[in-house]
Amino acid sequence: MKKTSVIILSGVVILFLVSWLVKGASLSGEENPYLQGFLTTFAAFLTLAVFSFLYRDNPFYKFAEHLFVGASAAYWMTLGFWQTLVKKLIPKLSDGLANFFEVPTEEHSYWYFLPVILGLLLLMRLSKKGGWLSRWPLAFIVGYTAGINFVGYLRSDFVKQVSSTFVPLLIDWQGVGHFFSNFSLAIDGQFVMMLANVVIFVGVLCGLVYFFFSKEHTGLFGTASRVGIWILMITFGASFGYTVMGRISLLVGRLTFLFKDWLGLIS
Amino acid sequence: MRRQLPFVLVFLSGFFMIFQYFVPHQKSEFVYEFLLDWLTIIGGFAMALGIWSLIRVSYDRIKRQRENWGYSVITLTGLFLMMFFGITNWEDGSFGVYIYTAEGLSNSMFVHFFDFILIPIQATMFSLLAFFIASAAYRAFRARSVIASLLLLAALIVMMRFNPIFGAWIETVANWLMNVPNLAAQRAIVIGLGLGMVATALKIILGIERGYMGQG
Amino acid sequence: MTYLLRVLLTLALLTGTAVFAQGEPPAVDTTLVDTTTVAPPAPVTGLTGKDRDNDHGHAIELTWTPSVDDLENPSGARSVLRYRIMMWKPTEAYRVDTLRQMYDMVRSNYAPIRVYKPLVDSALILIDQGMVDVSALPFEVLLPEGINRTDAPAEMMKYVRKALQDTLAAMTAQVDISKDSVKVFRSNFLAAVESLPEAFNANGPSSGHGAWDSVGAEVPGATFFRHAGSKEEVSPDFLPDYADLYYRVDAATSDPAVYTASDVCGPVQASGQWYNSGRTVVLISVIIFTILTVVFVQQARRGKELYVRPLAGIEAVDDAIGRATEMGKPILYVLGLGAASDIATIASFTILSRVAKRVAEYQTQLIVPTYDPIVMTVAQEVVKSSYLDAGRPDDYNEDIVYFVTQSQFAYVAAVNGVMLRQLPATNVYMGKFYAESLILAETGALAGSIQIAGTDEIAQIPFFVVACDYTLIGEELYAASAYLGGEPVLLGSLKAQDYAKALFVVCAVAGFLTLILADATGAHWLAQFKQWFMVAD
Amino acid sequence: MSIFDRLMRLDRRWVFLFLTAVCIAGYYVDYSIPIRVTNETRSIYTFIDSLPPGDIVFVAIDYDPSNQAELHPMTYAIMEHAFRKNLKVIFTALSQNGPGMADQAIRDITDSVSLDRTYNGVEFKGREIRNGIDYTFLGYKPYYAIIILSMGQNFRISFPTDYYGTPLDSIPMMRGVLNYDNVACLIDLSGGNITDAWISYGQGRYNFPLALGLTGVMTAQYYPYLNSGQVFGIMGGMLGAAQYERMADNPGLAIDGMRVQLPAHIVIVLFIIIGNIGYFVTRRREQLEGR
Repeated sequence: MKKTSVIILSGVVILFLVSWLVKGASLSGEENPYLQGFLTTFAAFLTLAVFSFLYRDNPFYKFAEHLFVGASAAYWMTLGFWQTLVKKLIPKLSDGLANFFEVPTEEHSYWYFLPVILGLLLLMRLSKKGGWLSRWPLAFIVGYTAGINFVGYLRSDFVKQVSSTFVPLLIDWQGVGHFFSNFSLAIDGQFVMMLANVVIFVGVLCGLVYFFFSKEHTGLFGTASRVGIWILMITFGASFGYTVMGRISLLVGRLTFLFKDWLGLIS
Repeated sequence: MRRQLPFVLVFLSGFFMIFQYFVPHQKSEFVYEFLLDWLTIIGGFAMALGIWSLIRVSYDRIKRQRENWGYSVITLTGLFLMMFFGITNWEDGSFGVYIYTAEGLSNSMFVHFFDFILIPIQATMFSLLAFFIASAAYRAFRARSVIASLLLLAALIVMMRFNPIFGAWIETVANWLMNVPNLAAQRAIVIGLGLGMVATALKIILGIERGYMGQG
Repeated sequence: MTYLLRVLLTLALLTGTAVFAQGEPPAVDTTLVDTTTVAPPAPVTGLTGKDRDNDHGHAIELTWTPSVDDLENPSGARSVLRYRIMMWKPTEAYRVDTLRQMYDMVRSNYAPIRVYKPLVDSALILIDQGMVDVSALPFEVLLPEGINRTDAPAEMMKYVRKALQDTLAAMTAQVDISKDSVKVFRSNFLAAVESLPEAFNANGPSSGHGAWDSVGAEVPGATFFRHAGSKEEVSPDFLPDYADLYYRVDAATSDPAVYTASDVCGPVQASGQWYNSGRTVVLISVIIFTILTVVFVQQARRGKELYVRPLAGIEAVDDAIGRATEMGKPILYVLGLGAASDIATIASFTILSRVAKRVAEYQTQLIVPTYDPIVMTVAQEVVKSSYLDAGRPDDYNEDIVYFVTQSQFAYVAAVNGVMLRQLPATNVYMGKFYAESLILAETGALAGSIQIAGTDEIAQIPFFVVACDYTLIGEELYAASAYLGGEPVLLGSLKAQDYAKALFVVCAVAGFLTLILADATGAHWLAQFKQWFMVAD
Repeated sequence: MSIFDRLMRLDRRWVFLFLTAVCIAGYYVDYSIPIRVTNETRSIYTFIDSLPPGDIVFVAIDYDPSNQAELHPMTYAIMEHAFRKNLKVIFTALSQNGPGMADQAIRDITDSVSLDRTYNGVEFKGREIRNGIDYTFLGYKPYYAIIILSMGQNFRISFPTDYYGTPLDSIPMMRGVLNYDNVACLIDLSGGNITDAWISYGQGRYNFPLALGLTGVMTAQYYPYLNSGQVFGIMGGMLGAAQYERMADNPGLAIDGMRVQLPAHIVIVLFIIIGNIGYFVTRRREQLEGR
C-alpha cells in the first residue's frame, strides 16, 4: 500500500515536471515562459485533482481542497479589508490614516465611529467574559434586515403577486360559434392561450392549498393539494431538465482548458 | 437586562426600517443608506472572527497530530501566503503598505494566485455539476409513484427538446411546460415563501422568535 | 509598473483644457445629406410641470400636447422627429458644474499623483547626475520616433529631461494636487451647491443670466417626460430641491438647425414627501398581517391547541438523530451560504437549536461548518445554549461550529471532504443554497447519508427534491422552524400565514371573476379592481 | 444479483466515465449532428441567401458578454454568410458592452473570410474585408429607442460619424445610404429589451424586414410577432444558431456546442431509462415472489 502510493506520487511529480518543461519550452518567446508554463501546469494539476474526487477521495483532492480553503479565505479577507475598511471607513475617520493607505480623503463623519464600536463589540466574542456584548451588533443587523424583509417581501411576494394572478380567462372572445369554428391546437391559438391562463390560475390556487398548514388535507381540499404537488413536481422536473445544458457547458469549459490551453491538442 | 436589551434594539431597528419604507423623503433615504454602510463595515470586522476560527481549528489539528493534519499545514500556508501578497507591495521590492489603486489589488503574485489556483479549482468544482446532474438523474428518476413519474416525465421531455429523433412537437411541449405550469408553481411557491418570510421577520421584530440569539 | 504614459495622461487632464470644453457632438456635414430645407414645425403647446409625487424630491414631471407636425400625426407636416427637453440654468449652475468637474478630477487624481511625483523627482536627479540609460528609469518612457536613438543618448536624455520637467511643472503649477487642495475644492464646490436654490430663484429665463440646457429627449408622439435628477451633489445630474425651475420643449426636425421652442413653463419646484401614498396597499397588508399574527400568537399563548399538518421532513429530523446515535456516526448540519440576517438562515438557526439539543441528549457528534463569520458566531451561541438546555454543557466545545471560508466552492470542497472522511449518518441542509446544492446532495448520497434539505431558493429546490431523501419545499422550511422551535407561540404565526393565503385566494378569485364580468358586460370599472393592488416602486 | 439488479444499482462512476467520454468524443469525432431546421430560422437564411451582391444587411449587435455563448455564434454565422455572398453590412451596438462584442466579431470574421472556403458545394475565394467598403460599424449611443427611431429618417442624425470617427459621408459604402429604406433587412441579435424597441419603434414605424436572434429563454415570448408578420424569422439560443450554421454549411461555435450537448443529454436519458428498466423488472419479480 505504502509502496503504490510512493509510485503514484512520484509518477505525478515526474509528469508535472515534464509538462512544466514542455509547456515552458513551447511558450518561449513570451515573457517568463517557464513561470507561465509552471502556472498553467499547476492549474491543470489542480483541475485534475478536483476531478479525481469523482473516482474517490484521495490525497490530491485533499491537497487541492485545503489549498483552496486557505487561499480563498485570505482572498476574501484581503478584499474585505481594502474595500470596506480602508476604502469606506478610513477616509471618514482620519486624514492621517487615509494618507497612510493612499486613499482619497473625504469629509469626516463621526457617526462612523458607531459601526466601529459595533464591530469591536462583535470581536468581544473571543473573550470569555465579554461574549454577551457581541449580541448588540447582532441585534442591530438582524433587526435592520428583518424590517427591510418584512415590508419588502410583503410587497414583492404578496401584494404584487395578487395583481399578476389577475389574468383574463377569455382572450379575443368573439362568441362561442367563432371559438369552435376557428378551433386550433396551435401554440398561439385562442384555445391554447386560454388554456394556459386557466392552468396558471388553477395551478396557483392548488399550489397554495398544498402550502396550507393548519388544515387537514382531506376531501376536496386534499384533492386540490394533490393537484398542487403534481404541478410542483412537473415544474421541478422541467427545471431540472432545462438546467442540464448549462451544466454540460461548464464541463466543456474545463475540458477546453485541459485539452487546448494545457495540452494544446485542439487548435 | 443583558438578555432583554438586544431585543429592544432589534425592535427599534426593525421598526425604523418599516417606517422608512413609507417615507420617501431624502432625509429618510439618507439614514437608510447610512445604515447600509454600517452593515458592510461591521461585516468587515466579522472577517477577523472567521479567519481566527480557521487558524485555530487548523493549528489545533496540527498540534494534536489529528488525522490528515498535514493538510492543515497546506491550508495555513495558502492562507498566509495569500494574505502576505494581498497586503504588500511586491512590485517595487518594498514591502510597505500596499497601495490601493483604482484597478484593484494588482500585486502580480496575488493575481497569479487568483488566476491559477482559485479560478481553476473553483471552475472545476462548479463543473462537477455536469457529472452530478447526470448521476442524480440516474439515481433518483425512477417511476416509483405518480409524483415521481411526473417529475421524471417532465425532465425527459425538456431534456429531449432539441433531439432530432423527435418531431418539432417536443420543443413546443417543453416550451409550454417552462412557460405555463412552471409559472403557476413558481408563483405559488413565491407567495407561500413570501408569507413565511414576512411572518418570521415579524416574529423577530416583535421578539417572539428568539432562537437566533441562543434561546433568549 | 509605472508608465510615463499614465503620468502624461494625468497631465493632460490637469492642464484643464479638456475639462472645460463642453462635449458637443460633431456637427453634421449637411452638404451631402439629403436635407431639402425643412420648414420650422409648429411648437409644442400646453406645457405644464409639477413635482413628482411620493419621492425624495429632485424630480419634475412635464406633460404637453405634441406639435401639430409630429411624425405621429398624419395630418401635419410630420417633420418633428423628437422632442428636446430644455431646462433653464442660471450662470451659477454652470459654475457648479465646472467646480464639480474640478473637484472630481482632483479627487480621483490625488492618489496616483502622490505616487508619481516622487518618482519623477528622483528620475530628474538621476538624469542631472549624468545617467544616460533610459531603461534604468523606474518607469517606461515612450519616446517619439526620431528621438529614440541609441547612438545619441545625450540628445535623447535632454528630451526626456524636458518632458519630465514639463510634467512636474504642470503637476505643481496648474492645479496643486495635495491633501489640502482636495479639501479646498470640496468646500468650494459644496458652498456653490448650497447657494444653488437662491441662484435659481433669483435668475429666471427673463433675467437672461444663464442659458438653456438640454436635460433629455423624447420620441414623437410623446406627451410626458420625467426629469429625475440625482440627489447626490457630486452627480452631474444633481437637481436642487426648493428651487424655481423653468422648462421648455423643443420640437426638433432632421435638420439640427431647424426646431421650434415651446412657451416656457415654470417656475416649478421639486420637493420630497413624507408619505408614499403609492404604498398604501402595502401599509394595509402590514396592518392586517400584524393583527392576524398577534391575535393567533395570543391564542396560542393562552394555551389554545393549534392543528399543524404533519411534514415528512420534520419527522425525519428526529428519526435521523436516533439513527446516527445507533450507528455511532456524526450529524452534519449545513447552514447554507446565507448571511446571519437572511430569514432562511434564521429559520435554520431555530431548527439547529432543536437538532443540537437532541444531539446533546443522545450524546451524538455534531459538525457545523459555516460559510459566514457572523453565522458562525450565532451558530456557536445557538449550539452552546442547546447543550446547556439539554443539561450537558460540558460536552460542548468550540470546534463543533467552525468557519471554513467565504468562497462558495471552497466551502463546498471542504464540506465534501467532511462527508467522505467522517461519513456522517445524516446531512441536514437548511438555509440559502445556490448552485452548490446538487454537489453537496450528490456527494452526501455517495457517502450513504440520509439527507434532509430545506431552502427558500426556488431555483435550487428541484435539485434537493431529486437528490435528497426529504425536502422542505419553500415555505415548509419556515413552518418547520416554527414547528421545531418547540414553543407553541411560534405556531400561532403559521395560522396567520394560512389566513393570509386564504385572503390571497379570495382576492385572486375576485379578480378573475371581475375580469370575466368586465369582458362579458363591457363594464370598464370592473377592470379597475386590479389597480388597487398596484404598488408604486 | 441479476443483471437487472445491477442495472438499477450501477456504480455512478460509470455514469461519470460515459459522460466524460461522450463530451470528449463530441469534440474530437467529427460526426455531423442532425439538426432540425425550423421554419423561423430557415426564413432568415433563405432571405440573406437570396440577396444580390452589393445589397446591405443591417446587423444590430445588442448583447453583452453574459449572453455571448448563445448570440455570438449567430453573429459569426450571419456575417460569414453575408460577406461570402458579397453583401455589405452595417453594424450598430446599442447595448453598453455591445461595441466590444461587435469589434471582436468583425476582427475574427475578417480573418476567416480571407481564406478560401467551400460552402454548400460552392467555392468561395478568400477576399479582404475592408472597413468602409464591405462594412460600417456605427457604434454605440445611449437611449436606444430614440436612436432606432431617428435612424428611420437618417442614420446621420444619431451617427454623424462611425465608431472609428470617420464622417459617414466620407465612407464609400454609405454614399446614398440614408435610412432603413436603403437596407435589405435588419437582424437584431439581443438578450434584452432592445428587441422590443426594434419591433415597435423600428419595424412598426418604418416597416423594414426584421429578423431576431434571441437567447433561449426569451424566444417563446416573441413568437406572436412571427405570426403577425412583423418579424420574418427568429433564431432561438444556441439551437437557433446551430440551425443557421447547418444551413450555411459552416459548422462553428454553435454546432460544436450542440455536438457535445446532444450526446451528453442522450447519455443521461439512457441512464435514466436503464435505471427504470432495472427498477420495473425487479419490482415485478418481487411482486411475483411475494405472491
